[in-house]
Formats: sequence, C-alpha cells, structure tokens
Amino acid sequence: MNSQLLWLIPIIPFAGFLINGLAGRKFPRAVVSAIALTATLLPALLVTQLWMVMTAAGGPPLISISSVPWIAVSGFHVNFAFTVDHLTLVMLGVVTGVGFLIHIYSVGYMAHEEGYSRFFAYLNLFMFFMLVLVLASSFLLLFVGWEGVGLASYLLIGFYFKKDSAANAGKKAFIVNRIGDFGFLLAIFLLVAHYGTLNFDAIFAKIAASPLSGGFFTTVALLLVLGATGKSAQIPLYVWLPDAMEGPTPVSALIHAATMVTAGVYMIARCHVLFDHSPLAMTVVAVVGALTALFAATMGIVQHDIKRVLAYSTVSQLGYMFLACGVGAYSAGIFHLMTHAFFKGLLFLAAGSVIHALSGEQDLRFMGGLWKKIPITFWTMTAATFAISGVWPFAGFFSKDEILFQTFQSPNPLAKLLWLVGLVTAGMTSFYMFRLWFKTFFGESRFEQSSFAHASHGGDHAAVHARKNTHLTMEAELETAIHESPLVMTVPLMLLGVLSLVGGWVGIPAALGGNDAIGHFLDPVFGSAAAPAAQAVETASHGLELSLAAISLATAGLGIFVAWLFYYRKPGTGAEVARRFQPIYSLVYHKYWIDEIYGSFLVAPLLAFSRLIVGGLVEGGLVQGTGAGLAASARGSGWLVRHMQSGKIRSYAGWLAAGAAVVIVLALFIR
Amino acid sequence: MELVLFILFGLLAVAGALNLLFQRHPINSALSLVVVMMSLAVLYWSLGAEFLAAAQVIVYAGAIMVLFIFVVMLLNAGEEEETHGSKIAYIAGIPGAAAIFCLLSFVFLSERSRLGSTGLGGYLSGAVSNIAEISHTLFTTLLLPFEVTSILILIAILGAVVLARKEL
Amino acid sequence: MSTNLLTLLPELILTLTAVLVMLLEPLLAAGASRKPLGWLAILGSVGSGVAALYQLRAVHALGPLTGFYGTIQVDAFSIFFHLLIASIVVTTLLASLDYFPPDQVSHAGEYFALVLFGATGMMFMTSSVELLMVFIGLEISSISTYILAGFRKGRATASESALKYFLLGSFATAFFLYGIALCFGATGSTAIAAIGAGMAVTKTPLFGWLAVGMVLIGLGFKVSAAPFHVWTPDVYQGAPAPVVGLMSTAPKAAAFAVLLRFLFEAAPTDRHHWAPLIAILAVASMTIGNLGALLQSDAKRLLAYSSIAHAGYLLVAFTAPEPLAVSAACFYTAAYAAMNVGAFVVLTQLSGFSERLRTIDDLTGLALRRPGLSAFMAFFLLSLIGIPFTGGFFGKFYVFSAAVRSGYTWLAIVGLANSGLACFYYLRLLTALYARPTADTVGDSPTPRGISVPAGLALIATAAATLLLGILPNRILSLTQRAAPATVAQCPMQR
Amino acid sequence: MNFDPIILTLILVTPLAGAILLALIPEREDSSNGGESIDSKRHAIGALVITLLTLLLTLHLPAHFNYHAAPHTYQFEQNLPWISSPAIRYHLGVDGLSMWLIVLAGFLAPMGVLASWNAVQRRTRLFYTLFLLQQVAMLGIFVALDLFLYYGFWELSLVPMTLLIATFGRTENRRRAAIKFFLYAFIPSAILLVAILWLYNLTGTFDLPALQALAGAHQIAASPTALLLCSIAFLAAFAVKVPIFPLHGWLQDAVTEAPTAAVMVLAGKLGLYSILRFSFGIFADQSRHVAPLLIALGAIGIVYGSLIALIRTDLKKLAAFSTLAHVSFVVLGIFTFTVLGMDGGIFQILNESLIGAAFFLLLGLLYERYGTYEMRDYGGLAARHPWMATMFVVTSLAAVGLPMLNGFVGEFLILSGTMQSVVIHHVLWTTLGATGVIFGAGYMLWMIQRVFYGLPGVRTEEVQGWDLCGREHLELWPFAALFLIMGIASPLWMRAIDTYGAPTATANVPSGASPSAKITIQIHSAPAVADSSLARNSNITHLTDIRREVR
Amino acid sequence: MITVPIAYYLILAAILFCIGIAAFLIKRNVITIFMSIELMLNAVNLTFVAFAHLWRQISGQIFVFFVMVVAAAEAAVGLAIIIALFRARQTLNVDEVDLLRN
Repeated sequence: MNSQLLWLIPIIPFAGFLINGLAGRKFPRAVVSAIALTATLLPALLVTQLWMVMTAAGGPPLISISSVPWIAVSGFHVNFAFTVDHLTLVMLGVVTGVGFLIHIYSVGYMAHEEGYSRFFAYLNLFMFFMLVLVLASSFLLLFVGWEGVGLASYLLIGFYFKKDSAANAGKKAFIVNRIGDFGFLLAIFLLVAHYGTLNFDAIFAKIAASPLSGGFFTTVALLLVLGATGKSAQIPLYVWLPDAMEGPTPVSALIHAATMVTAGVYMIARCHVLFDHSPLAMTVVAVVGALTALFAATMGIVQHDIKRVLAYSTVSQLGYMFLACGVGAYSAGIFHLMTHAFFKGLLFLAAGSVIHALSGEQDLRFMGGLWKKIPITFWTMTAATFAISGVWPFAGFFSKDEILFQTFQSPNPLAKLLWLVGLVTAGMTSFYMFRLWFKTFFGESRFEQSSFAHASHGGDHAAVHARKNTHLTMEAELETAIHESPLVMTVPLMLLGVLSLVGGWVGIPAALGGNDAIGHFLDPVFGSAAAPAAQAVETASHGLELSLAAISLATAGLGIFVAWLFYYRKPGTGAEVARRFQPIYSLVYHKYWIDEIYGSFLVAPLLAFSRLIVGGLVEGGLVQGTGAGLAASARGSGWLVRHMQSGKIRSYAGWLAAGAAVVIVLALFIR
Repeated sequence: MELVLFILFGLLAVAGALNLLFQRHPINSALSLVVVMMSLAVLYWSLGAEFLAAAQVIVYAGAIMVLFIFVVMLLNAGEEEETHGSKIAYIAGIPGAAAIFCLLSFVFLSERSRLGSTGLGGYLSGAVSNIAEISHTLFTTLLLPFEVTSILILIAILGAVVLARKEL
Repeated sequence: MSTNLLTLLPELILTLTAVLVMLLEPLLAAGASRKPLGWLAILGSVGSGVAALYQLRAVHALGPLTGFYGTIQVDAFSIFFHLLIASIVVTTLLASLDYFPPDQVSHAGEYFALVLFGATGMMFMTSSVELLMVFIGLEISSISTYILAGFRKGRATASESALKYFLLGSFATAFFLYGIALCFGATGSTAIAAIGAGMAVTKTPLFGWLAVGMVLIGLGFKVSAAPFHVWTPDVYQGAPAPVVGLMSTAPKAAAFAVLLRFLFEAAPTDRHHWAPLIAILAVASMTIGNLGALLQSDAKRLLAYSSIAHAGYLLVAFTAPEPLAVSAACFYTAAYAAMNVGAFVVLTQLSGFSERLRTIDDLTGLALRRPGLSAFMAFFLLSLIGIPFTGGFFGKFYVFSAAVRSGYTWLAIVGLANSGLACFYYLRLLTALYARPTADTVGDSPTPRGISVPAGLALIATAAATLLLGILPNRILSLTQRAAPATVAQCPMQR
Repeated sequence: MNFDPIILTLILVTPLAGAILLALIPEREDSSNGGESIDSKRHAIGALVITLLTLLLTLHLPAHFNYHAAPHTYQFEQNLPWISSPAIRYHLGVDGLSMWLIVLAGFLAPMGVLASWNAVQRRTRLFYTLFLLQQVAMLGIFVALDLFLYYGFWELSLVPMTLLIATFGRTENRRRAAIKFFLYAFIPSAILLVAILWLYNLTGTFDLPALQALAGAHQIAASPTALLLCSIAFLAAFAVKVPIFPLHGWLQDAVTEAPTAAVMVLAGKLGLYSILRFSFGIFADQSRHVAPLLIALGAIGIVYGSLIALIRTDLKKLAAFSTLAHVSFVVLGIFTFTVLGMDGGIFQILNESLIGAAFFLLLGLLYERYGTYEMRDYGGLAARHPWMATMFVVTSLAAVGLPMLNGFVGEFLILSGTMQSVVIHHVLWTTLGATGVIFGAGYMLWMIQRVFYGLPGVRTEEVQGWDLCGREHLELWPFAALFLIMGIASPLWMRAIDTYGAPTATANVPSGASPSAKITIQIHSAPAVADSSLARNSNITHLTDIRREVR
Repeated sequence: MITVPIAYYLILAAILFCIGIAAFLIKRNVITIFMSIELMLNAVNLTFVAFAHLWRQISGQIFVFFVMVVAAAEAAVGLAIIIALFRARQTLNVDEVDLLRN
C-alpha cells in the first residue's frame, strides 16, 4: 500500500465536513447523507486495506509518513506525521468501523431533525479529528486530535442549542476537557523543554537511552493523566460526561461511549514508556480508574434517565480501562476499549431506538413491556447487556476478566484491593444494567403516564425536539406509535450485536483455551521485553485465572439475580430499598452533590474572586483608580492655580513680589 | 556736611515715602511723593548730578506729578475705602517686599567696603561741566536712544489720545 | 548706504510706515474703511522683513554690523528675530483687516499704527547691544501693547485688561531697571559686551548675581514665566483676539531675545548660577501653566495658560550651553509663534470683534459648520501639543534635546511629562471641535461661513510655517544655528 | 523596474495621498440635518481603492523578501538625509519582524473600510481621512529605522485614533475615553522622547542599525544604571501601548467607544513591535535584565484579563479584556528570550491582530443589527443567523487556541518557550499562562452561549436582524481562511519571523549572563540533557511544589 | 570731611524701592498705586546716580534722564488708561476691578 494513502484517512472525512458544512444546507438530505457516509466508508475501506497489509506475513510492523513541517522555528519543528502500528490499527478499526455503523444509524435517527447537514458535518469533523488523534506520531498532533474531538463533542452536545441545558452541557464538556488539556499541555511543554522534540519515537528513544530519575517522569505522567481524566471522564473530571447526554443519541454512542472518551486510555497506552518509568503515576492511574469505576457504578444504579445510566456505565467502564493501564496491562485495557466500543455503542444505539420508539421519552419510569413491540432493539440490547455484565461468552467477559486477572496479578501493593473494587463494580454493573433491561422491556407499559405521550404536555419539548412534534393524544394512536425503528437503524444494531458477542473471542486467554490473540497482536507496541515474564506468570496461574473468572462470573450472576428480584419479580422492591436507605439513596441520586460542590467551591468562588478582587479591587481600584487619582490630583492642583487667579491686581502684585523675593534668593544662593 | 545732607534728606525721602503709603487721600499721597522727589533731587546734587537734580525738580516734580494731581482732580478721587480685596498681598506680598529689602541690604552691606564713599560735589574734572558732558554723550554715543525716545513719546501721545478720547 | 542706516533699515521702514498711517488716518472720512491703511501697514512690515533679508545678505558678506556708536548690532541673531517679528506683524495685520466692525472702524488706523510702532520697539530690543536702548525698545513695545490690550473700548473688560497689564508691567519694569542699575554698578557700563567683560573681573560679583535675578524678574514678567505669569490670563481674556495673537508671540520673542543676549553675553560667567534658576523657573512655568489650563473653559484664557507653559518649555533651552541654547530657543520661538498666531487668527475669524464665541462649549461641534477653520484650529492645537511633523514637536524636541545635552535630563523629563499633562486641555478643545454640537452652541447659530481672503492668507501662511518647521526645518535651523555664534563672537566666553 | 528601494516610501505615500485626496473631496451636504453629510459612498469607495492599492504594494515585500540575509540586517532600505543637525535621516527598512506586520496592516485596512461601510454614515470624509492617516502612522512605525522618524509616526498614530474615538465613539463617554487613551499613551511617550534624546546625546545618532551596532558592542558610554533606566523608559512607553498589565487602564474605555475600524488596530501590534524592535534591538542586555518582571506581568495579565472577561457582560468590554489576555501571551513569549517564545510571540502578534480584528468586526455586525453590546439583551441568534454564528464560533475557537487554527501555534510556542526559559519561577509562569487556556475557553464559550444559544433575548426578540450579506461574507471569509492556513501552514510566516526571532533570542548575550542561551543549545544537542539532569531535578522538585500551591 | 559710604545711598534706594512695592500692595486707589510705581522708579534712579558716582561714569546719569522721559510717557498712557477705566467702571478702587478672573 502506498503510504501516501495514509493522508487520505483523515482528510476524506474532513472533506466531507467542508462540503456538508459549507454547502450542506442547500443539498437534499439524501445527498448530505451520501456525502457523509462516503466520507466515513472510504477511510474504513482504507483501514481494512491497511490492516491486511500490516497483518500479512512479513508486513511492516509500522508505517510512517511525514510531511512538510507544521511548526518550524530554529532548533525545533513539528511535522504533520502519521504512524500506524498495531495499537493504532486497533484504534483505527474501532473508530472507522463503529463510526461508520453509527453514521448509518444516524441517517435514520436524525431523518426528521433540523440541522441535518450540520449534524453530519460535525460527525465527519469528529471522525477527522479522531483519526488524526490515533494516527498522530507526535504529542502535538495527538493534541490536535485531542482538542479537535473535544470541539466536535462540544458542537454535537450543543446540537440542540436552543435548549439551554444542551448549550450548557456543551460548554461544560469543553471547559472541563480544557482543564484536562491544561495538564496535557503542561506535559507537552515540559517535554519540549527537555527533549526539544515531540515525536513519540524520538522521545521514547531518548528516555530509553538516558532514563532520568522518576521525578520528571512522574510530573509529566501525572500531567498527562490529568489530561486523560478530562477526556476519559475520570475522577475528578468526569462530571461533563453525564451532562453530555444532551446531545443526540448517535453522538453519545460514537463520541461519548465508543471512541472519543477512550482517547485518554489510548494516550496512556501510547505513552506507556513514560508511565513505565513512574510507578507512582501508574498507581495513580490505577487508583483513579478503580475509584471511578466504583463511584460511577453507584450513581448508575439510581438514575432514571436511560442515557444517563449508560453514561455512568461508560464512566465506570472507562475506569476499568484506566485500571488496566495502571497495572501495566495495556493490551487488556485496549482490549476492553475495543469490546466496550462494540457493546456500549450498541447500548446507546439501542437506547436511541427505544427513545425513538417512545417519541423522545428517556425516563425508565415511563417505560416497560417493550420487548414485543420493538423486538430487534430488544434482542440486540440484550446481547449488549450480557456483554457489559461480563457474561460468558459475550465480549465483555473476556476483556473484563483479563483486566481483573492482570490487576490481581500485578506487583502493585494495592493490587488485591483494586481487584476487589473491580469485582464489586462488576457486580454492580450487571445489577444496574439488568435493572435498565428489566425496566425497559418487561413489566407493564407505563408510557401513557409520560409527558411525551401527550401533545398537551409535550408542547414545550416539542419546540425543542422537532421530532417530538408527534401530536398523539389518543390512546390507540399511542400504542401504534410505539414502533420498531427503520432498517437503516436496526442493521447497525444487529451488526454491533454480533460484535458484542464475538468481539471478545479475539482475546480468549490461554486458560480458557484461547491464545490471547489481541495481546500478542499488541506486543510489538507494548514491548515484548516484558512479555516473557508475563508469559511465565500466565502459564503458571491458569488455575488462578480460571477461579478468578468463576468468581467474577458469579458476581455478575448475583447482580443479575438481584436486578431480577427487584425489578421483575417484585417491581416495588427497588423503591422500597430506596426509601429504607433514604439518606444514602438521596446522596447517590444527587450524584454525591459533586456538581454542586464544584459549583459552589470552585466556580462560584472563582467568579466571586473575579468580580470582587480582580474586577473590583484591582481593576476598579488599582488600575482605574491610579489613573483617576492622578487625574483628580491634577485637577485639584489646577483648581489651586485657578485660585491664584483671583482677578485682584494687588494679589497679583503680591505674587510678583513674593516670586521676586524667591528668585533673588535663588539667584544669590544657588551654587 | 555730606553726611548731614544725606541723613536729612534721606530721612525726609523715607518719611515722604511712608507718608505716601499711609495717607488715604491720593492728593496727600501725591504731595508726599513730591517731597520724596525733592529730597532725591538734593541727594542727586550731593552726588554730583546737578543736571539730574534740576531735571528731577522740573520734569518729575514739576510735570509728571502735576499730571497726576490733575487726573486726581479730574476724576474727583476721594479717600480710599478700606476694601478687603486681597489677602495674598499681605500674606505673600509684604513678606516678599520685606525679604527683597533684606536681600538688597545684605548685598549692599556685604559689598560696602568695596564700594567706597562719596565726595561732595562733582566727581568729574572741573574743566567740563556736568551738563556739557551729558549733552556730549547724549548726541554722540547715545544718539540713537535719544532719537528713538521720540517714538516712545509719539506712542504715548497716540495712546493717550486713543484711550482717553471720549466716544461710543 | 551708510552702515548706520543699514543697521536701522527695518525699524526705519516700520516707523515711517507707522507715521504715515497715523497721518493718513485723520484724512479718511469718519465712516470710511480703513483697509487701505491696513494694506499700507502690511506693505510696510513686509518691507521691513525684506529689509531684514537684505541685512542678512550684508551680514553674510561682512559679518555683524554695528551702528550708532555700538548701540545697535545687526547679526544673524537679530535678523532672525526681525524676520520673525515682521512675519508675526504681517499675519496679525492680515487677520485684523476685517476685524473692526463698521462702528469701530475709526480706530483701525491708530490700531495699525500702534502695531507697527510696537513692532519697531521689539525690533530695537533684539538688535540693541546697549541696555539703555533695550530699555527704550522694551518700553515702546510695552506701551503700545498696553494700549492695544485696551483697544476694545467701551467694554469693561478692555480697560481692566489694559490697566492690569499696565500696572503690573510697570511694576516689573522697575525690577528690570533695578537689574540694569546693578549691572551698571557691578561693571560701570550698560553696554552688554562691556558688562560681559566687566562681570568676569568685577570686584562685586554679588551685584552681578543680583542683577541677573532682577533682570530675570523683569523679563520673566514679559515672557509670562511663573511666578510672574499672573497677569497673562486676565489680560489675554480682555484683549482683542488678534492683539493676543501678537502679544503672546512678538513681544515674548523680543524679550527672549533680550534674555538670550543678556544671559549669554552679559552674564556668561555666572551660568552655573542662573542655569539652575532658569530651570526652576521653567519647571514652575510649565507646571503652573498646564495646571491652570486644565479647568479653563474660555478659549483665550486656555491659550493664555498654554502660553505660560510654552514660556516654560522655552526657558528649558536656556539651560544648555550657548550655541545650542540660542538655536533651540530661536527655533522654539518661531515654531510657537507660527502655531499660536495661527490659533488666534482662527479665534479672530470665529468670534470677531464681539467675541461671542468664547468658551469651549461655544465651540463644540464647530467642525460641522466650519470644517476648514476647525481643521486649521485642530492642526494648530496638535502642534501646540507637540505632535510630530509639526513645528511644535520639532521645537520641543530641539529644546529638550538641548536640555539633555547639558545634563538637565530631569528637566527634560519634567518638561515632557508636562507636555503630556497639557494634552488634556488641548484635547478637550480639539475633541470639542469635532464633537456633535449640543443644543445651544455654535451648531445652531448662523455664523458666517466664509473666511475673509486676508485672514485665509494668514491662516495658510501660519499653517504652512507650522508644517514646514515640522518637516523641513533645515533652513530655519541653519539660520538659528548661525545666529548663535554671532552672539558669542562679541564676548570671550569663559566656560 | 526595480521597486525595492522605493517600495516602502510608496507604501507610506499611497495612504497619505489618499487621505489628502479624500479630505479634498467634498461631502454631499444636507442642510436639513444640520450640515452633516448623509451616506455618500464616495469616500468609502475611495478609501477602499486606496487601501487595496496599499495592500497590493505591501504584498511586494513577502514576494521579494530575502530569507538568507544576515541577521540584524534590513531589506528594502531607503536611507536619505533629512535634517542635518541633529542628524536625522529618512531611513526605512524591513526585516523578518516587520515584514508580515506591514502586510497585516495592509490587510486590515480594507477590512476596516468594509467594516465601516454601513456603520459609518455621517461625516464620512472625516472618518476615512482619519482612518487613512492612522494607516500611514501605523505603516510608518513598522518601517522607520530612524528613532526620530519612528517617534514621529509613533506619536502621530495617536491623533487620528483619538479623533476617531472622540468623534465616532458610541456613547456620550466618547470624548473622555479619547482623551484618556491619548493621555495614557502620550505621557509615557514623552518620557520615551527623553530617553531617545539622552541616547542621541550619548551616541550622536538616531539611526537604529547604528545604535544596535553600538549597543551590541557595548560602546554606549553610560553607567549600567542609566542604561537600564533608559531601557525602562523605552519599555514603559511601549508597555502602555500594548498594553501590559497593569498599564491597561485606557483599554476598556477606548475599546468600548472606538468604532469597529479603529478598534481593529487599537491594541497590541504597535507596542509589541516596538518592544521587539527597539527595546530588544538597542537594550538587549537590559531587556533580559527586566525579563523576569515582564514575564510575570505577562502571565498575570493572561489570567487577569481572562478573569475579568469572565465577568463582563458587555461584549466590547469582554473583547477588551480578552485582548489584554492575548497580548499578555505575546509579552510572556518574547521576554523568555528563547527561540520558541520569541518566534511564537511574534507569530502571535499576527494571530492576535487577526483574531481580534475579526472578533471586533463580528461585534460590529451584531451592533449594526441590534444596537447593543450588552450580552443580556441577546440570545438565540444561532438559529436566525447560522453564518454569523459559524463565524463567531470559528473566531472564538481561534482565540481560545484550538489546534489547527492559528492561535494554537502561537500559544504553544510561547508556553513551550516559557517552560524552556530558565527565568525564575518559569514553571509557575507557564502554568499560569496555561490556565489562560481554560479561562479563555470559559469566557468565549459562555459568550457564544449567551449570544447565540438558548432563547431569544430582550433585544433580539424585538428586532429582526439578518444574516451575513455578501459584503460581510467578503469581510469575514479572508479571516476564517487565514485562521486555518496560519494554523496549519505556519512556516510560511515563521520563516521570515525566524530570521529575526532566532538571532534576537540568542545573540547579544553577555558572556555567562544569560542561561537561556544554554537552553537553546540544549535543544540542539540531546546529550546535554543528561548533563544537566541534576539541575533539572531541582527544577522538578520545584515544579511539584508549585503544583501543590496551584492546586 | 565725613563721607557717606555709597552703600548707604544704595540702601536708601532699597528702602524706597521696597516702600514702593509695599505701597503697590497696600494702596487701593489706582492713581496712588501708579504713584508707588513712580516711587520705585525714583529709587532705581537713586541707585543709578550712586553708581554713576562710584564709577565716575556719566552714562549712569543719562540713564536716569531717559528713565524720567519714559516715566513721563508712561504717566501719559497710564493716566489715560485710568481715565478710560474710570469711564467704564466709575471706580478707582483696584479691588473692584476684578471682572477678569477665573
């Protein structure tokens, strides 16, 4: 394959963005979708070809390409340069594959929306930046993609910009991400200052050549982690992701589940050389990941909004990936990243299909009994739910297990604790996922109580969601209105459903009779140097691995059972428990008041500080005050001089006489 | 002799000046000024400036002061009222005047020994009279100022006419 | 032509024209226009300027000329000031041609004559090297300006203006005279060169210092340097606008010329004495002038304070050593004259004899009604601020560079900071010109739109001079630079 | 025909002649309106033609620029005697620093004319005459190589701007704002003049290359303290004009009042250019001496401007403080005396000018439609004006430094340079500067949200605006295109800038005095890293300390 | 013969000069103020004459002569101004002549 073709992979979506963005409003929707789909399909095909070239026997381990410089000053330059290695390849596959499917889905989902061309332009823009992100061969270009996807995310979250909550969510996402980027940038500056280059290979080579002591790496790595926590919605910067659900559902699927939010994981994996030199940073990553996983899972349990449940679940799963990276199991992290892309993408799309069917209703409390009405959605979602819950042989089982096993195995002093947290989280995951599953698809239909069912109530929202303008007042019409989505939406669901099942089979560990293909595939990236030792561990502990798998499977089963108990067998139990533990429930339901805490302990003080101290005291007092004070004193002196001018000749003579005396004194006595 | 003259007419001059200061009617002040001028004429004479002494009496006391008195009469000026127009004149002006006096006295006294003393009468050689000397200088080296003074007088006339002409 | 006559030529022409104007005046009918007399006066002053140029050729060929037993000396220095005074007079006369309203026209002839006589006195001041002659010149110029200040007869302010000027002026003259007397006491002579020579060897140096102080007081009054500036705002406010244009420039120029000659020729040995003194006076003048102007609303008063400040800037030049100081001061005088006369020509045109438009508020929005006039005014104001590519800037530049040269960097800093302060009031006026008119200002009053031809000529001349002094100062600079050595030539400098 | 020797004069003369020409073309008078002219486009058209012509002339420079000239030399020079004593010359020239700034000024002029096309309806003759004079002064500042000549243009630049603000200002406060602007700029300039005179007194020349040579060879005979004071006088005058915190007192008022075309060129480049050209050119050592202070002020200015922009609800005031933040970035960069910081800073001048200009242009368009700058009166415009919203977003993104747009390149280089420099607390300053990244996004996006998203506001409900018209597209697209091109093809510009930046950042260093020189070397040679690892470690402990503080 | 030190004459002149200044400051009547100026001029004249005696120089005396002439001219103009003022304002009190002021 001509390596120049690499350029095309991101540029084609960018062209799609430009065409649809500049002129899309004038095109019919079919043309817009055709352009957008082509712009995603072509890169996908290119990636396929790339995949074949590189995995073929004797294929190159990596393909690089570099252009004219992007930034060049004496002694420092950054080129536009792409490198494809196996890690990138996995990411490219996920991004283009899932991306393409979600594009297809969107054609159906967005069919009746205003701003159709705008939506696809943004999606293509996102694809462009995401591809730049994974292809980048330097920190700076990575950062380009990093910020770019943040921009696309901002634009897409705020897609329904007339709705204040959406506009707010978009802004929040961007700014919280910026806080992370701040760390990322500082890390980049430190790297520039030390190495004079930002090229991955060059820096990693230099690190390998002369490893400095840990302080520097810890600093850089921690700053990178800060960046990653922003993008991948980890503690403490996860707060934007649940709000990001204000965007259209395909966006949630693509950006906020499958691809963009995993960029942090990708970045850590990409910089593993750096992290390997800093045990402290690794521990931080692991702890942040584990805590986030647990923390988000608890919040997922009590949410009523279907998308928010999924959002917290995403945060939680990303925590898993962090955990994996934190214990050095990068390939496990990437593996989970991949499977998660399949099943979480699917979950969101299916949820979108449910919402679509219910004319925009997102609240679990108004769902129920849908499994017969929207069968394809139900079955595909079931596959995904099993996958995320880690039920064998669905994809999630293998990847999650790999992570838990690696964590348990890791030499980290906290390893066992982390494993336990992961395990508990796994149980909670299956619980809340099945809660969602039961509440949505089983039991009685509660849709008629929904505001979305009645035009009179839905008027406000209708103004916001044009799609929700379905004026359904009659009960009968209501029933017929719940319908399965069109084929253009269900086909991607089905494809992803299949992937949620089989996607994990590439990583079946040796203990279960597989050969951990994905792990080996990624070995060239994560260093085969460490591989033999890991191999030894692996072979030595097949038994351990099996027993751990069994424990986690049991935990998942427990979660499913409890969910069945609470939400199918005795539907009132959940509420009953909530009442029983009212304070705790309230705390969790309100997301631990974290948003409020941030609001009143960070944002409000900052604004107050700006208003009172900076704007008032310094700007008003010092800066303007000095000028005003000088002006006033000049004016005051002017007033005095005016007063000399009394108009009286004798006074003037008095001044003259006094002045004459002074002049004579000076004339006589100045030396 | 000279000292007597100096003390006598010096005191008279100072007294006249003070009287000018303290009299409230302009006529009285004008007459005091005439006294000062007369005394100064004597002092000029004692310093050997006979011509000036005469001119002082004729021009100054005789012509200029008459003009003053004429205007005082013309405008029917009465006694001054005690208006309080200016504090500055007292606060800054009088101390200033006093300071000037002190400074001048300081300078003159400190240079006193280098200045020497006067002798009564003309200091010029007896051969040429004071007036002859003056007229010689006036028509030779100081011819131009003498001529240009005519312009000055012309302007004064013109100005007086312009300003005092009663119309409009 | 005899040397004596040649040395007096410009003054002679002026005097004869003045006498002619004075004599012709009564011959004209009571209500008849006095413009022909004005043109005659202009002709005379142009003639004196030409005569000065003729002198320049002679000086160029022969070196400094002296006449009348050494009381008069014609050198580049005096010719420079002769030319300057002649130009100011021409401009003022041009601006005054249409100044008098029909019912006041009978005074016009005397006015022209007085202006010419005054100019004669000023010229004498600049070319005399004998203090007696200087004194008489000073008196001629003073008395004629006293009269001119009170020329808007019938207005209460006019006679008050004249009175203040006269009383305080005479008061200051007494100090000046005292200074001359002390010079005479210290050296036994009243000729500047002889004084200079005598000062170097005098037994009584205290007299010398005292004399310098006294002369400074007297001339400080004439140039309205603080603290002897108090008369300026009142007198300028009461005097007719064209006369203010004249008396804020020409007599000042002459007084500065005298001060230059006196300080650098009669008292060069005491430079270390009077230079700091002058610096202090300069600082006081700049500061008081600018501060006083800050709150002014009357345009003429404002320009009066500005003229105090400019006197301060000019005094800065005196701190420099001789050739530099003289040329800087000369240049500044010329630049200041050009822009200030220009500004007053505009004011004359605007408000006329009645001076209806006086305050800044009155002038608000002028640019809409009279864009041409306000453009000129804006230009002169910018020059007064000291914006580059105007005479005002180069003048300031030159003066302060002289100060820096002589080690008075602090003075330059104070001076330029002061010029910053000055912007405030100039800009207040300037921005008012270009602002939208408020209800009761010039905007609504039907003012005559046109500019009379002679006034237009005057405006163009002053604006051109201001601009040329800013962008092509070479000619005038070389003249001022030649003026400097001519004064030194007369006395051996001990520096 | 070879234009090179006279091209700079042509660039100056064209707008000057244009200004005179426009001043002579009469306005159509309308007596019913009190003599104010009503919207005759003849002056606007004339100004457009002249500015386009000027732009064309300025493009001659990049087309014929010699990238291989020796450092500290000038091109397209014209050097004629002007005044013999004092020795003042008409000396013009261009180097890598000024070339693109000249083109920038040339580019912004027609944009300013277009921005005023409908916004200025009255007194067009005065407006465009002043505008062109402003243009002359700006270009003059960039090309003058004689200190006197430069100072002339420097002060001259104040006048048209002041009058523009005073006459065409928006509120009743306009005259006050104009005077404030003038005084703030003029008083320090007066001190600058003293410094120039003092320097002339020492060296006998106003010629910049000559002074540079003298200073470079340490042949200015004055005490170090005096030279330092002199350099501070230079710097202070420029700093006010930039403005550098805390000397920005004039900015808000002037920006609030000034008409769009004027505000586009109000802040930033003139002062920054002057610092680079004169402070660094003549006072290289002294500038390094005060660099820590300026770096601190720059970093503080970034945060300060951003924080105030966060709380301002008047769009123009917000823009004023965002300008402060942006120019502070430049200040931070150039005073690091690293190649990265210097080049990035200069590049950022271009960015800042373009972004600021586009932003003000857009604000002007909003104002034309709705007659207010108060954010609270706006809302929900995105649906009505999609193109305008797009342009706002693009400009905002460029302003907050989104990669692939121009702002990023500059900010990245600047902060890298800061991190690289070894000025005291450099890590803290980098960190502070980088927080500007967060705050910048904060206020810009908040602004976008409040103006364009949500429901219509008070004002936007009443008035029906219109989306961009053809002329407005014509104004904005060049900006958008430049944002992108400069963001991805920065070397096109950087090549010239580097010919100035690299030698300036490294040269003239007194032996052993400036550690930044070592750093630059360190970039070139990797092994140096290991050698200096010890020093680095102490820095890193320091860094962690600071991070603790910051958190 | 008892001689008088010239310094005494000078001091006498200084006394008169300063009394003149004081009179200018204190008197309210314009005409009297004008007289006090004359007094100051006279004081200067005395100084001149004393110095002329000191230097044996006739020019000092001639200077005094010119001062007298000038004083006469000034008196003519000054009194005319005073008359004009009186006509316009009906007062000779300087404290009432303060229309021109800030």
